[in-house]
Amino acid sequence: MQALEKTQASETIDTRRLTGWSPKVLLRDAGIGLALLLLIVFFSLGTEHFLTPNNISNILTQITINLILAVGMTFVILIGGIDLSVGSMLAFCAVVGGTVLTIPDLPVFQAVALATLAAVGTGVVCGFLNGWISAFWGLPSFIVTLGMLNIARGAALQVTDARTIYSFPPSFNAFGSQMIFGIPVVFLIALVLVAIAWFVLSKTVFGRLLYGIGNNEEAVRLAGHSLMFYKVAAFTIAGALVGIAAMVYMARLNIASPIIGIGFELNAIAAVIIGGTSLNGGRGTVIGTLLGACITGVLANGLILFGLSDFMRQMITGVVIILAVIIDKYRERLTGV
Amino acid sequence: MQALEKTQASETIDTRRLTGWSPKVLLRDAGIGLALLLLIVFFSLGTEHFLTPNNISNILTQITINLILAVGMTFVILIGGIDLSVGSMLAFCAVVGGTVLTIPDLPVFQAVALATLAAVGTGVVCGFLNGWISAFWGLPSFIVTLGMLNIARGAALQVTDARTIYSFPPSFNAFGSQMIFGIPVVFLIALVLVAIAWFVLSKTVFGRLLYGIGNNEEAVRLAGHSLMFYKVAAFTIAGALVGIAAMVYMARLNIASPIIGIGFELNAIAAVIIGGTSLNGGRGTVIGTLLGACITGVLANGLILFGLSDFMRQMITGVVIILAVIIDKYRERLTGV
Amino acid sequence: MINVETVRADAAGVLTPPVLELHDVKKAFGGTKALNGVSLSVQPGEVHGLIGENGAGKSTLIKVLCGIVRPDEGAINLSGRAYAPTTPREAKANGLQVVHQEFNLLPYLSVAENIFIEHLPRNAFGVVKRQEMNVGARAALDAIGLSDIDVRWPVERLGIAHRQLVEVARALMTQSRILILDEPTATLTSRETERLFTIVNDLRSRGVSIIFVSHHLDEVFRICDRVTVLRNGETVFSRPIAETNQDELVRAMVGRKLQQQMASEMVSLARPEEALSLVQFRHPQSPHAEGISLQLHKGEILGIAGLVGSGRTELLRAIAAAELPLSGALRLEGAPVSFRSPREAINAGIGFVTEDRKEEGLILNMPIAANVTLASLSDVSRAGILDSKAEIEVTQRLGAELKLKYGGPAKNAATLSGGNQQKVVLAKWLARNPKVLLLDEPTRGVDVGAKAEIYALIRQFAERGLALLIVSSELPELMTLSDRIIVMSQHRVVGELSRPEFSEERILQYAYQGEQQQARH
Amino acid sequence: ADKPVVGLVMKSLANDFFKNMLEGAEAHAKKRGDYELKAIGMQNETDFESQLNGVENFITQGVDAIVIAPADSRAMVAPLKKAMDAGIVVVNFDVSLDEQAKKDAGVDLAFVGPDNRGGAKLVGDALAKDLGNGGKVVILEGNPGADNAAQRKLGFEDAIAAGKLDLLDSRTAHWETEEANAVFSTMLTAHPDIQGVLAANDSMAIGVVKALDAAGRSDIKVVGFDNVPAVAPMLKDGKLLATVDQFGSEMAANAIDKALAVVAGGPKLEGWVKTDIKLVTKDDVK
Ligand SMILES: Nc1ncnc2c1ncn2[C@@H]1O[C@H](COP(=O)(O)OP(=O)(O)OP(=O)(O)O)[C@@H](O)[C@H]1O
Ligand SMILES: Nc1ncnc2c1ncn2[C@@H]1O[C@H](COP(=O)(O)OP(=O)(O)OP(=O)(O)O)[C@@H](O)[C@H]1O
Ligand SMILES: [Mg+2]
Ligand SMILES: [Mg+2]
Repeated sequence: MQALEKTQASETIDTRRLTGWSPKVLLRDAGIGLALLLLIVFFSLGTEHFLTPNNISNILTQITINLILAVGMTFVILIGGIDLSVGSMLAFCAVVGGTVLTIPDLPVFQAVALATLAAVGTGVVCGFLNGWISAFWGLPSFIVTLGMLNIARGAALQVTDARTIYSFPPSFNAFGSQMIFGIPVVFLIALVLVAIAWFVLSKTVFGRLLYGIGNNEEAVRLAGHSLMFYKVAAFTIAGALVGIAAMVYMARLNIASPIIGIGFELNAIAAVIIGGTSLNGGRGTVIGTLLGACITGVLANGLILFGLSDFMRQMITGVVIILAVIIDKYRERLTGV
Repeated sequence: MQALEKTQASETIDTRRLTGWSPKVLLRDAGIGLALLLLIVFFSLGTEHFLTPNNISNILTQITINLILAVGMTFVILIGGIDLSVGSMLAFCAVVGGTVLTIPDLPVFQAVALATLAAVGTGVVCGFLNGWISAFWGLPSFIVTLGMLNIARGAALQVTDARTIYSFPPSFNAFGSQMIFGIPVVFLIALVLVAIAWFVLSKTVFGRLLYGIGNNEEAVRLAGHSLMFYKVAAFTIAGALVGIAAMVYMARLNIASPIIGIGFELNAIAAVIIGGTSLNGGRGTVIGTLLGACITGVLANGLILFGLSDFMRQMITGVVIILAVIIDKYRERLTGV
Repeated sequence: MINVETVRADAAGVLTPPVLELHDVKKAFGGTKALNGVSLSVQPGEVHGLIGENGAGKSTLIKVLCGIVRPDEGAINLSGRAYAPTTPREAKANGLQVVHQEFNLLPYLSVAENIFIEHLPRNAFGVVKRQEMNVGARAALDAIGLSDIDVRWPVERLGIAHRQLVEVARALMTQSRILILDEPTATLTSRETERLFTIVNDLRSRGVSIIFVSHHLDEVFRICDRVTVLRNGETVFSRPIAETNQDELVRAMVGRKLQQQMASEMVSLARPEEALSLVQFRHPQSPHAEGISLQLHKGEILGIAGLVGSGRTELLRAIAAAELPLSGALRLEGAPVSFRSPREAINAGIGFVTEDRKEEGLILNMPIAANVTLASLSDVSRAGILDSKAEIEVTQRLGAELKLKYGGPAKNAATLSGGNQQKVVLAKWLARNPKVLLLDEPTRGVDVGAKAEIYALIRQFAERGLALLIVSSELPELMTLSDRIIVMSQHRVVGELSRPEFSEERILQYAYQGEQQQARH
Repeated sequence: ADKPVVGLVMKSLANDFFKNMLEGAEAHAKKRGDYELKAIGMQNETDFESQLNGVENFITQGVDAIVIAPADSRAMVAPLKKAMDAGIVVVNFDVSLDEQAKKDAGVDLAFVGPDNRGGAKLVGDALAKDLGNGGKVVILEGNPGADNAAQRKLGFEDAIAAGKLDLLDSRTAHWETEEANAVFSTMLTAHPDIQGVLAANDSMAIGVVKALDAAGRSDIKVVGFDNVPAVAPMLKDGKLLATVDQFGSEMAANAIDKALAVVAGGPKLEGWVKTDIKLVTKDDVK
């Protein structure tokens, strides 16, 4: 009787918790948001140009690619995996997409559509291979994607013979620096991807099972779900997002080079983890990833405006990465989420 | 009575099993050894110069630094951690050691001794920080060492102001290319480190508890041991080995630059994992690491001799990393170890 | 209500001070009051039973004693001195040894290393004295009658019962003043339990105090000198065993009287239609070509008895396709089937409650509702999009049906006590309405009250025509529930009993006969 | 009045060459004293994006001039156009922007800097002269995909063709000493008859020299590029035949002078304002 009452009382509070959207989970993200706010306040006071509309749109542009990669990385890390190959894959997707984009005599619209298809397709294939090889043989994704890191980079260099692809259609290029109300269009695209990812992860069966796999693979398997499918899907989604990021890269920089993206995987992973997602899988949100990407972006931008030497900047970036997770830890202790 | 007989009987059979030295465990390492052998046979048949004494000593020299780093990495991975900062730390240790080594008017012997102390000391401090920060706050070492990757690199650049240190004592330098019976002395040093690490990990209480922590941290804690101590120790050992590797680097190349070692962490991790150590910790041997380092070294060397283009080489390296762990998986299934 | 004697007169009439005393200890986790005023006192050389429903706070109390959890309020005295351990190490230094309810073993290290993990024998250089360790481990295992495993095996190779015994052996390695056993018998069959009791008696005679947690009241009466009952985190009852009886204990635990359903009262609900049949079915570890053949009818409850390691778990796992069988045929409702993955088995209508809920049954860090709907997500979603209302409804419905004690559907499964966790696992399968339900130790770690409820539920499902295959090491449980019992030994069926033939003696006879036959080969 | 602000965008600050360049610029700023210098670099030479970000940040800050050593000869064209449209004086140095890309974007921008290809040819010629016709050589390339690596390789190839050398192998060692050491020792195993090595920078040349030391081969000639301080002893004892000095420390300062002249109202720069390159040999080190 007593137990029943208890149940009903707590019932009304939070259906949202199930979907990763409770006051507590909000507080969790808010904790990271707080760190971000502190940084913003600090740089606003400390530098002249930080809080200008121009600089804000700069920052948003600058975090776009990392954000898109980090969204994909969130899927992979949530199932307890890791993807070290995104930087190389970015280069591979870009040169494939760039090659299509520069096919002569193709109308711009078709060229861009085909190039997107090609870039995303390349990402999907690489991501699929990452997922399938690690799931089929039960290998740690760390090592499989380390292999892919080399393969995709080698492939990108091979297909271009180490040459940069350039001369994309001017309108494609213009799109890369388009603004709506002072907000870069490419960033809006990234935001849409964040929203979709958030929906998929928190509202769908698919997302639920990704969290489940990150927490306890065996329980999910014994409950009748195919681990293979979900694992491959997570890596494939990450690959597709790399393809999109490659298109954004090309629109922004107007080139596709086989040597771009070196080390991007670490930035993406840092954004995801600073955003509160557990490296062991099963815990985290894509909203956290968004905040994590903002933190790293604000930091990179603010420290330059601050006039710090490059070397000091690098050291401080390292310190802040560590501080961010320490703060997150304290928040976790306080809120118990 | 029966039980007692059984005990005594089994006593005589193989006490080796527990030290990581049973027929099955041998087969485990032999599995990786087999992959190595296959590679060696392949390159011996496929290229003219592979099996010449000169080339063998080349290969041994070339794997030395990676091997030393990988031995340290084995400690870290065995407790379920990872160290992404070894490449940056190598640079930092090298520039600190190099600075000491070039103090004017110091007798060679003192200079080298002091430099070694300085380089190893730097590694120890960085490693200690890695371990302490992750253990004290319970943070994933992935992110802590990612921070250290930036900090150590920034520090190396800062202390040298991005300049290369050179002009080391000629005798120190000569030592770097010394041979004994056609085997590079630096490789012998690495081998001694492997032997010590093997002894520590398989024979001592300290080593067994490192394995224990990798197996089940909580159980080790409940058994009354200080996790802090062992975790910090593992990272500190890894740091000390980075310091030694930095000395070897300087002896071999006669320079110390703040930009060396980029990406070395991934090579070291690859060697450890190809060598059969589990990324989840608790399982693996340093002998496996030795074989893993040999595989990557033989591959890098053999593919050049084979005349493969740089880009193909990179792709094939990626494929072989993955193949090596797949082969290891099959071996595991067959022998059940 | 609270009735705690802090001292008792021993045989000579002299007052001995208690070795351990707790006064009004409290501990809350967030809103959950796990301990809400626990007082008890343990005498030297006494076996002190600690009982209570699932979630009563037994394990939490033990965690307080061994320094894992710090109490919010209350005082603890150890041998008359204030005691407030902050680490397990400190507790050990004070002579407390614990066998925890959850396993704390190192799977890839050897049995010997696990046993000696607290103090690996070492020489002056910190090198492990392996010979000494192995011999010592051997002796320790022989002492608890576990002579058929090699101390150099990695623990990974042992079954769950053997692991439990290894943990006991480990706890016995160090000389302790107080030994705490948290449900050590939950995974043991009667043979192992007997051995454990011999050891407990021996320790008692040497003056060691033992705190013994169990859901088996018969065990409590057999071995304990004194018993303390916890309910909702409070001590309700603490008195010498001789001054109480089963009924009183049960009443104290659940706060009401339980109606006992006995086997004899129940009629078989089996229908003639066949639900599941196995023909020469071989699970992956099966050493015999003939495999296992059996038939299960709709509405029938078939119990599988056997000693530890007889292959019961593996049989169930192979049927559920958790591991793929070697050979043999499977028929479901007369039609031949073969499953290549748990998914196919589940879709065909098989449910499987695993023996190890922590590793295989639950996602501890996800909400209870997510666990309940894990196997029936298509029922609570439309076009792949989850309907959280529906999820909560299902959880509430099943929660009420199973009398689940929980904070709410959105609370993580990890916040539940062991027994309530088991109910969540049951709910997960009940949500699917399977045709055949395989249950491996379904009431492991479940308290008396909940057990009776689960039994009633199992009968209800049988009434609806569900076929149930139950593996249990508790023979009374099997005899209460089953329409028919088969006995397994060494991966074979060595005997079959119908309800009128049920008796513990006969079942054990079959089980041991099977073993001896094997030994002669 | 406010001093004009010059934004200096470097490729990387993490090596001697660029460090010298930056220090040259800083000394220059102090000496002239009539402008404010803001400098940024990148994490590594392939990090185009952060250079792009740097340019964007400078536009935001409203600097008067941007002086840039582009990480990629094509990627930087569009952002620099944006800067010019914002009224900022832009001067390109060190690596020339791609002509075609400039034309496509409608940018007319002068280049102040050395001729990488010419420099490589210069040092390659020195090697060819030393070896004579038919000399067997290998190339160690810089980072594949990097403009200056490509230019230097072309220069080496020019020299090989002109000097009728025999090119046995050409591989990248990513500008790195250790990798050059390993790659070259292996090349030496495959081709024991190598007579000369063309390394696209001095860091790699150092690795090659060490590999030759270890192999006990003093008969093989090595040339490098950049004239970093660490090669002085090697030039001196003949382990390195020659290298090329691009006078990096003056290069940025030069470009800044040119930019300030335009800011002050001077005429627009045009074409390629070539800066000095010089072959450095044994004779040039004391
Ligand atoms: N870490 C924790 N966080 C939140 N609640 C907890 C925690 N540990 C225990 N609890 C709660 O405390 C109560 C007591 O749990 P405990 O495990 O002590 O019960 P128990 O008597 O051992 O039950 P069982 O017989 O099922 O093992 C339960 O309601 C449980 O949900
Ligand atoms: N991973 C393994 N490696 C080696 N032997 C194993 C392994 N798992 C189980 N076994 C052995 O297989 C046999 C059957 O085990 P199983 O778990 O099916 O027995 P059980 O009758 O269910 O007993 P339990 O009460 O322990 O669950 C046992 O002898 C056990 O030791
Ligand atoms: Mg309990
Ligand atoms: Mg079992």
